[in-house]
Order: sequence, then C-alpha cells, then structure tokens
Amino acid sequence: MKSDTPLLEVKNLDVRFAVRGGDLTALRGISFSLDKGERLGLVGESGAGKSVAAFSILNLIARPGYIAGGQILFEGRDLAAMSERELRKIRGNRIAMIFQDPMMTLNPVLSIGTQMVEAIKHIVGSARKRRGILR
Amino acid sequence: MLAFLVQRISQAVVVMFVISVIAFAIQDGLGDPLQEMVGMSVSQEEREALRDELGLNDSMVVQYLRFAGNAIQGDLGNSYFYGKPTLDVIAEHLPATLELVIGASLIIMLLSVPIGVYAAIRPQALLSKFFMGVSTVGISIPVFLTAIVLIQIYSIGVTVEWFPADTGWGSWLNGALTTEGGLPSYGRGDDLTHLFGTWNSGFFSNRGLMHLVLPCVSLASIMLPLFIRLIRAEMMEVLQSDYIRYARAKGLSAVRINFLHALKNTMLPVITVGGVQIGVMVAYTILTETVFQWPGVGLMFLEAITRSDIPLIVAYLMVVGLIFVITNTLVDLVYGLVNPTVKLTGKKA
Amino acid sequence: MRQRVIIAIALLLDPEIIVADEPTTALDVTIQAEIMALLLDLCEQENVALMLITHDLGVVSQVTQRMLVMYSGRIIEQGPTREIINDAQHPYTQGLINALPQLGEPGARLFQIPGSMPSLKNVPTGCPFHPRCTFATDQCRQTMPEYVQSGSVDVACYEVSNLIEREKRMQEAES
Amino acid sequence: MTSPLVDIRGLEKRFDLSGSLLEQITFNNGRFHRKHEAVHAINGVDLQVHKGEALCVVGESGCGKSTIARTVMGLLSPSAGEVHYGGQRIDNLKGRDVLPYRRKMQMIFQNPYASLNPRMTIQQTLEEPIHFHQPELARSEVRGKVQEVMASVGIDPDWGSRFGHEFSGGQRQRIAIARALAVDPEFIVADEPISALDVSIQAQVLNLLMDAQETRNLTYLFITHDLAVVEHFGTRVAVMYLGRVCELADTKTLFAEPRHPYTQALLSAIPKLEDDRPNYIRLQGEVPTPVNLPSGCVFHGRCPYVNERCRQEIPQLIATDGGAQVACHAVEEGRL
Amino acid sequence: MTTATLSRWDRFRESFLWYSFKRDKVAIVSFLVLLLMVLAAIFAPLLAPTDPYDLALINIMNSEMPPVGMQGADAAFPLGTDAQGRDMLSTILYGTRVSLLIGFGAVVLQAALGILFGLLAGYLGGRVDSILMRIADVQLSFSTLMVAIIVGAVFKASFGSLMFGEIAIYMLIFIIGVAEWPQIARTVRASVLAEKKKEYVDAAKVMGFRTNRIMFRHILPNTLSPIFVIATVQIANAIISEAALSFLGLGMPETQPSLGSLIKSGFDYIQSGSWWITLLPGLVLVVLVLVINLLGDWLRDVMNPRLYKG
Repeated sequence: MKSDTPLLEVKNLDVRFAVRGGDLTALRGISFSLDKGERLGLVGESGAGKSVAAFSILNLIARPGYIAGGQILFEGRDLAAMSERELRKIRGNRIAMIFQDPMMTLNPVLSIGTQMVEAIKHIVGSARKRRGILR
Repeated sequence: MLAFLVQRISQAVVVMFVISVIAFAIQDGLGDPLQEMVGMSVSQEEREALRDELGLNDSMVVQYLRFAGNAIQGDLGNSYFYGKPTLDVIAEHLPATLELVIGASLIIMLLSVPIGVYAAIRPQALLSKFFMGVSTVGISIPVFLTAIVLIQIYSIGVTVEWFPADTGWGSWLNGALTTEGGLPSYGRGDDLTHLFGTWNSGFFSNRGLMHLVLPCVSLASIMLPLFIRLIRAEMMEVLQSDYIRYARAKGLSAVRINFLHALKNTMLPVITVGGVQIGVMVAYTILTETVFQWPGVGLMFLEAITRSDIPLIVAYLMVVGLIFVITNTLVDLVYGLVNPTVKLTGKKA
Repeated sequence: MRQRVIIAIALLLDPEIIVADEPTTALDVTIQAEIMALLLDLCEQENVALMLITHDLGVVSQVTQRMLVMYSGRIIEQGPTREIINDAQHPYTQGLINALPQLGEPGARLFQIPGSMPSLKNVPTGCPFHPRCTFATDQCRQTMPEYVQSGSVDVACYEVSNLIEREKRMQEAES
Repeated sequence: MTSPLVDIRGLEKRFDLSGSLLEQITFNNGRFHRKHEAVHAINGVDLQVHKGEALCVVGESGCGKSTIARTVMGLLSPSAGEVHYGGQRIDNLKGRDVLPYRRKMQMIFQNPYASLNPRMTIQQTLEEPIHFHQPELARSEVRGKVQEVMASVGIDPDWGSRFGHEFSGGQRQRIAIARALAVDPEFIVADEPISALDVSIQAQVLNLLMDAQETRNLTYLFITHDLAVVEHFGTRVAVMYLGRVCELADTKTLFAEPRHPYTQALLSAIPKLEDDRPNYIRLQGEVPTPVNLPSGCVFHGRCPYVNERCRQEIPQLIATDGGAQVACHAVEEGRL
Repeated sequence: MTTATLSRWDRFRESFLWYSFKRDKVAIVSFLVLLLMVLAAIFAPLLAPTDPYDLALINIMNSEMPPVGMQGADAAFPLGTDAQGRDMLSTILYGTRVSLLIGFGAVVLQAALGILFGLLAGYLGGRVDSILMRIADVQLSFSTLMVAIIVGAVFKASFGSLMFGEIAIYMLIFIIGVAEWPQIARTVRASVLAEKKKEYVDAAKVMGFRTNRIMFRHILPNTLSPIFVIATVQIANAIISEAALSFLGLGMPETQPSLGSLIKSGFDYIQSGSWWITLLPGLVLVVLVLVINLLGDWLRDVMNPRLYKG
C-alpha cells in the first residue's frame, strides 16, 4: 500500500564537518525514503555515519558539522532549508527522537514530571495553534 | 537530609577548631602579655608570680582550653592599642566592610549574569569577544592598582595636555579627556545614617553613596571578570550537553532552553564558586580599604599588624574564620537543596 | 525505566515519525526485547513511521521492514530487510552477517572481515570498502560504483553489477 | 578428575554505600538509628575453572560477573570466601608473594580505548611487564620477545614506537591481548573483551583469543553478556543473576535445554536473524536492586513458577539428570 | 600516519600545540612580549643605566623627576626618577626580575607540593584524601591571598622588619608557594581520580607493579597537561600575590624593590602629581600578568582534554 509521495524523502544528502585542514565528509550522497507507518532500519558499524544521518533528519547537526547539499523533504517541505522557528514546530511534534543513552537525555536538575509536562504543554500549545489555523 | 546537615555542621566545627588552634598558636608564639602589662622595673620574681597568676605556666592544653572557653563566651581579650575588648573594636569596624562587600556584590551580580549568559549564547558576536577581552585584562590588574588609577582619574583628576593646544580639535580632546575629580576617595565621610548600636551606614545618603562608589567599583573589578568567565564557561558546557540537544529535539523554544534548562544547570556551580569567592573578597577588602583609607576591619587588621596588636590580630582571624565557615556551610546546604543529583548524604548519585 | 520515560515523552507528542538512535544499546537483552516490542506495538497501532538506527542485525531483522546498510558515510545497500538478511549482495553486508557468532559452528573460527573502518580523515578513493574487500579490482579503487538493482535490493558494488551483467549476457546467449 | 586450576569458594563481595559513620546515622521517630547500606555484588559463589577450558560467565549488568573477574585477579578483595589457584589460596597474599601469580594470571579489559596508557609507546607498554617479571633478561632478549608477541597478535612489530591513540579499537585490543600474553600466562580473565568493538572486529578478536588458546594451551574465565558469543566460544557456562549462579552447564547442554526460568528468558530475548518480531518470554516486574536483596530465591519476584518455598528458602545448585547444575526449587521439585 | 621513527622535535612540529600556536596571533604576540620581558629581567644588570641597589649612585636631588616628554625631565632618566632619586627604568628592570623570580619560584614550590599531595590524595583515597583535602578546603575558603597575608604577618612579627627584609625573597616564595598549593593539588587530584578509573591502571595493577611505580610512571604523565595549564596561570597569580603583599608592606623592602613595592612606594606621592612612580611599574606589572594569562588561556583551549581525544 505505497502512497505516491513518501512521508519523508532524503535526496542526495551531503554532510560535512569543518575542521582544521579542510572539511571532512561525514555523509555522501545519501538518498532514501520513508513511507507512512513504515519501519526502516539503518545498520552500520561505528563511524559509518548512522547517527549523523539521524541528527541531520531533524537538522540538528551541531557545529562544526553542516549540511553541504541535498534535500530532506518532509511532506514535500525541505527541512534543510527551513528556519529554526519552523523546525521547532516539527521537532518533537511531528518527528520525535529517542537517543541512545537514557541517562544523558534527561536534564539532571529538572524532575522527570516537569519535563513530561513541558512536552505536553508544548504539543497542546501547538495543537491549539493548528486548530486555530484550520478554523 | 539530617545526616547531611549533621555532617556539614560537624565539619564546620572541626574547621573552626583548627582555626582557633592556629589563632592560639599565633597568640602564644608572638604575644607576651606581661610585656604589655608591666614595665621594665618589675623584678623577675614578681614577673614569675604574675605568670603563675595569669596561668601562663600551665600546660598548653589547659591554656588552649581556657582560650577556647573564653572565645566561646565572646571574650577574645583586649586590644593593646584601643584598650578595649577586641570584639568591640571589630564590631565598630565591621559595618564599613560589610557595606563595601554588599555594594561590590550587587555590582557583580547585576553585571556578570547577563554578560556571561550573552557571551555563552553568542560566542562569536563582536560584543562577546569584547567582553571576554576586557575580562582577561581585568583579571590581570591587581585590585590596588585599579583603585589607585580610579583615584587618580575620578578624585584627583587628570589634566591632559597630549594634543596640540593651539588647534581646535586638540584643545577639545584635551578638555574632553581631562577629568576634574570630585568623587571622594578617602574614608566613609560623615553623612552616615545611624542604624542601631555601633552600626552606621552610608547607603542612605547621597554623600555616603558617593563615598562608596570608588571602593565598591575597585573591589568589584577583580571579581567581576572571574564570574563572567565562570558563568560563560559553565553555560557553554551545559548548552553542549545531550539533554539540551534532546530539549531541542523536543522542539522547545530557545528562550525556554536557554533560561530554564541551561541557566538552572549553570547556576549550581556558580553558587559553590560564589561561596568560596566571598572568602577571596574579604581578602581583597584589606587591599581596597588600605588604598581608600576605608575604616573597615581590613584596614584595622593591617594597622594591627604594624602595631603588633596581637589580640586584635587573633580576634580578626577568629571572626573572619567564623564568617567564612558559616557562609561556606550555608552555600553547601543551599547547593544540596537545589541540586537533586547530589544525594543528601553528600555523595554524588 | 528511564528509557521508557523517554519513549513515553516521544510518543506523547503523537508524531508521524520516530527516529530512534541506538535506543537499546545501553540496555540489557531482556529489557531491550521489552522496549523493542513496546516500540513495535505502538508503531503498528498508531501507524507511526519508525527509523531505527542500530548496529545490531538481530534487532533490525526483528523490527524493520526495509533496511539501509551504511559504510563510511555512504549507503552501500538498501532493500527489504528479509531479503538482505537472507541473501546479502554487498561483500561488506555479507561479511557483517557471516561474522556473527550466531551463524558459526561452535568452536570453529569465525568469518572475519580484515582491517577496520577507515576514519573520516582518510576515506579511501573509489569504493570506501575496497581495502578490506576480497573482490576489489582497479575499478573499485578508482571510482565509487553506482547503485544497481538486484532483486528488489539496491547495491553499490562493481562485483554485483558485473555478475548481473554476466547473467544477462548468458541469458541473451541462451535465447 | 584432576583438581581445578582456579577454585572460587563461597565468594561474597559487598560494597559499602553508607560512607562515614556520620552519614550512617539517621533520625527516625524521635530516635537515632545507625543504618548500614551495602551493594551485595556477589552472594556466595562457588566456581571451578579447569585447565584448558573456557568458562563463560554471563548475566545482565549488575549481576556481579565483573566483580568476580576483579576479585579473582586481586583487584578487589573478597568480603568473604576464598580464591585458590593451583591449590594455593591467593586472595590473602601480600607483597612479594603475589608476584608469581601475577605472571601466571593475566587479564584483558573491556575498553581498548582506556586500557593502554596514552603516554607510553606500544614498545614501552609491552616491554615494561617483561622487564618487571624477568629482570634477568637482556635488553635484546626483551625486544625479541616483544616482537614475537606483537607478530602473534597480528600487529606489525615495526609499529612499536607509536602511541595507543594511533591505532583503531580492534588493533588496540590486540595490543592489550599482547600485553597480557607477554608474560606467558597460563590463565586469562577476559572481562567483556569484545563488547566495545564493532561486529566485524569482534570476530577478529574472538578468533585471536581462540588461536591463542590453542597455541599456548590457555585457560579462560570469560565474562560477557553476549550469549551468542558464549555459544560459540565457551566450554561451560555459568549464568548469573543478582550475585548468584543460577545455572551452570556445558555450553551445548545449556543452549539445547535451558532449565532455570531466568536462563530460559535470557535465551529467548536474544534477537535472532531469522525472527520477524521480538519473540520472548515476558518477565514481570523490575530487577531488584542489589542493595535490598529479596529473601529466598533472588529471582522469585519475576519468576512465573514461584511458590511459597521460593520466597523463603535460597535454592542451591543441584545437579540434574541432563548434566546441568541448576539453583531452582521448581526444577528440583520437578514442577519445571 | 607517519613513519615509525620520529624525533621529539618532529613530533612537536606535527603536534596540535605547534599548529594552533602558529595560527593564533594573540598567543604569538603574548609569547614574544613575555620572552622580551623575561630576557630584559635576566639581563637587567647589563641593560639598566644604573644599579638601583648601589646607594652611592643615588642623588636625592634627582628625586621625583618626570619621564622624558614632560616638563622638567632629564634625558639621563628616560622614565623619570622616584622619591629617592633612583632611575625608574633601572628600578623597573630590577623589579621585574624580582617579581618574576618570586612568581616562578613560588610556582615551582606549589607544583612540587601540589603534585605530591594531589597524587597521594587522589590515588590512595580514604583517610589520606580526606585529611589533605580538608586542609585544602580550609585554605581555599580563606582564599590564598588571605592565607599569604596571615602567614606573612606572622613571619614579619616574629622575625622583625629588618631581618624579614633580608630574607624577603625566600620568605615570599615560601609564603605564596604554601598558600597556593591547594589549587594545583585539587587539579592533580581531580585528574588522578579520572585516570585511576581507567583500565590501564588496573592493567598495571594486574601486572603486579608497586603503588609508587603506578602513581609516578603511569598516572602522573597523564595528568601533566592540566598541571601545565594551571601552573602557567598560577605564575600570573603568584606575581599578583607578591605585588599585593608588597603593597601591604609584607613583601619586598624598598631597598630591594619588586614591582609591587615600587607601586607602594609611589602611592604616597600620587597626590602630589608624581603619578609615574606608581603607574609605570603598575603598567609593567599589568602587561606581564596579562601576557601570562593570555598564554594560559590559549594553552587551556588547546589542551582541553575534551578536545584532545587520544
């Protein structure tokens, strides 16, 4: 049951790291697509670029890394070219992320409850906005 | 929680004990009370009798216990120079120093947090680089030199004749850079508001505040760069951590990330370091008060050293030690309360 | 426990895609199995797309429908998971699967890929896998192979494309 | 049957959590209490390692398998129990008396990035132990030995003047193995030697360890959480849960017919290539903390076959007709 | 990767340290300025126009002469003279020499104490650790300057001013070294604690090596880079501490001035307009401390262990 346009389509993605003595290519010409409800596995050994690929999907690559080319189309819109403000509406809300080490991803000084409430408030807020737009 | 409290307080008691032993050793090693009490004419036998009477021939332990017992009751002996109880002398001088410390702390707190946070969020901005440059220079200038330069510029005044006086722009520049002076630089002035007992403050009159400006700025000048650098470094480290990354992946706003998630993590180490820095600040008050002839405990201590006023030196050590120990203990307790990752038994989780 | 909280937070937002970066690597096998089952159930119930990043071929074969194999910043093989696991085309994927102790005869030497992954600083020219590949030719050393289709799998390997080429020619010769 | 090379008897290890006396005192209901907390990492373990075998110890994190490795090697001293090597008790030896055993027993560590001293060249790293244990050897002899052992693990002897960080993870682990082999040991404790490595490198290192066993007639105590590796590598397996051995058997027997409910759950949780979905025995509840151990069988809170006896009485390892030793009342009573 | 045989010099030239030094203008300028000042201090007897220690050369009639370029200046005294008629240029050169000597000596002493105590506390742990670190905590909460002031005051009171003046250099090195050792000890202890957990230490224990060998041959070399960074900054701190003590009259006597005591001696004359006696040595002090601090900052950035992944 394949729809015509995939939910997420990555086209020819290049990611580089600007370090001393020139750029390092972390990803070269990565292309793949993900349909609605599909489960896709990304396999490779350490250093293959798996995590970089994961972070680049949300345009979350930290300096000195940057997206050097290609497109990340989510429902037809290019995440690689999107502003930080627009990306925020998609991150967490439309595309969620789960990281490797559960100990590191929770803020140590905020309680787990606070962080859950925070996430809920965030989505309720944006859900209201979405509804507002529909009306 | 209780264990933590008991542990910290017992630690404080141990530290106070060590300080009192040192103070006692100084008193015992340097001061000979007889010298101060009797003249040259008193015979050797009479001296011995007096020594016995004063308990100076008792064992060291007995002498220390007597010293400590008196200290707990608030008796640290009489100052040779002032001829009255040392604690009274310190109480007279303490308000001036506290004023200085409070004034400088206000300046530090109001400036260091916004500058440090800004420099961490926008490390590449020109303004950040400027702030960091200035703070490096600031760390390198000893506090007494800052004080001297401030006195030269703002109270004595500087007459500039570097530019040709016969051209219009030259004389304008000379005039613009010349300062007349006018800020008072010595002492606290007379415009003090009486609060209670021996406590007076210059915070409540214009003249009193004017007297405070230069000393407070000098005192703040040495600590401000340290705090800016500390806050920036901590904040930058926190911003790179995984949970900030995760917060971003959740799609939270930058303001919420920077000011709730990151700043809270940043302030924890700042509190601890800040507590320790209070000690450093008291040391710097000695220098600041010397330059400005500010009648606080620092200047009093230095004068006591030149006058060999041993009881006063010892009393100063005990009082300052007590202040350090109390603030450090409070900082530890606050840190333990604020930071849930420190288990209250004092061990990291 | 904490990882369950994280997954709960991620799912609260009712997203269309979940990107999971090695979600169970730090966990024990029994918990890993539990978390994976939870994730799989939720994805199926809510019709959420999952992108699972892992080094564990077993997990991939249990959870995913399609898979990508990456080597040194490139995708070298992609296609339906079952097809790749059962009949990998790229020499690297084959090596990876054959190196698993699960498949070896107990006590016998394991299949091993010689050498190690190149660092990003000096990625070899051509196919990045060629220094470790037993089939490497001069062509592999010079240019990166294009993707060819073998069954429903896309592979970037000259060896495979040559093979397909040969088969095609043999079929043509036969007919 | 000959006596075992390594004999671990009634081993217990606790790590004190409570710290100083002051931290132990709590105030409850108007009275002071002294609370003593400890992590019970190993709770009475008996294990024998026979010459020439590879005994694998498996279990999940926190089950005490690494603590066993460190206690056997003398990095930790046991809270109770004894460790014997070749018939001689070694856990209480001091000073010079330990040295001969340091040569015979060596250890390979988990993290190849941390187990090599970053400020020493490979040559220095490998020469130091030889110099130390065989001071009678001449410089050239030591050098020759280093070359030989480097070649035997597949590292070019010309690379000796390099530092550890110039090598990849797999190469570093080879060097760490070379260091252990440099003093010609007869017994090696390997604490998760491949779990920090990539899949393709794991195979290389496992092959190297098997080759070394063959050529040098080594005996292994192999600590791991990876059951697939155990199946491939081990002669016998000890499965641990919360500081106790719950099943001990020949590898073939254990994988063909796991008896203990925990072993069954563990085996079912391994993701297999032929599976299409996670297919495992669901355990109830959480792993208890090793601070407050449950009474009776440590597994009773999660066990599907639990009864009253399991909650009260600690099960002992008992030989079954299949050849395995199992510590489970249900197996003993024939309920399972 | 490089060929197997590399000399130390080659390794240095290929190192990250040298690479980033070449690219950092601030570091280069700071290093050159510092080098210049150190050389000027070492060769002060050759460079200085007069010997400020030689009373016969001083003429009180020459006192308080301004630097060249101002009214009433004398070309013989390019930076003017102080209240006793000593040539400012010469006193500053000699003063820099004294300040650097004390700063360097104090850091050598505190590094020796700090490394020893830090290693013992970090590696042995337990009671040794708690006692040493408790002492360090008390000293630090009192602030090192405060400790130095108290120790200085006690020494001065027990030796008397005259005697104290004669041995002031050694006293100051001792006072500052003892007052500041906790800074280095804490850094060393922290990195020892981090190193101690690494498996190469366990590997050394398994080999049967003795505690001393493990501490000094295996762990110490791995803690050197943070020690190096903090020692650089500590030289700057020691120079400032010395100046502060001298300014308070607890340091170098005026007959054998350091930069700090020069500032102090000029302070009494600043009201009468002779600012140069204070501000010129002050400027030299600030530049000296600033370049050392800048080099320290640069070193810390370069040697940051998080960036330096070995």
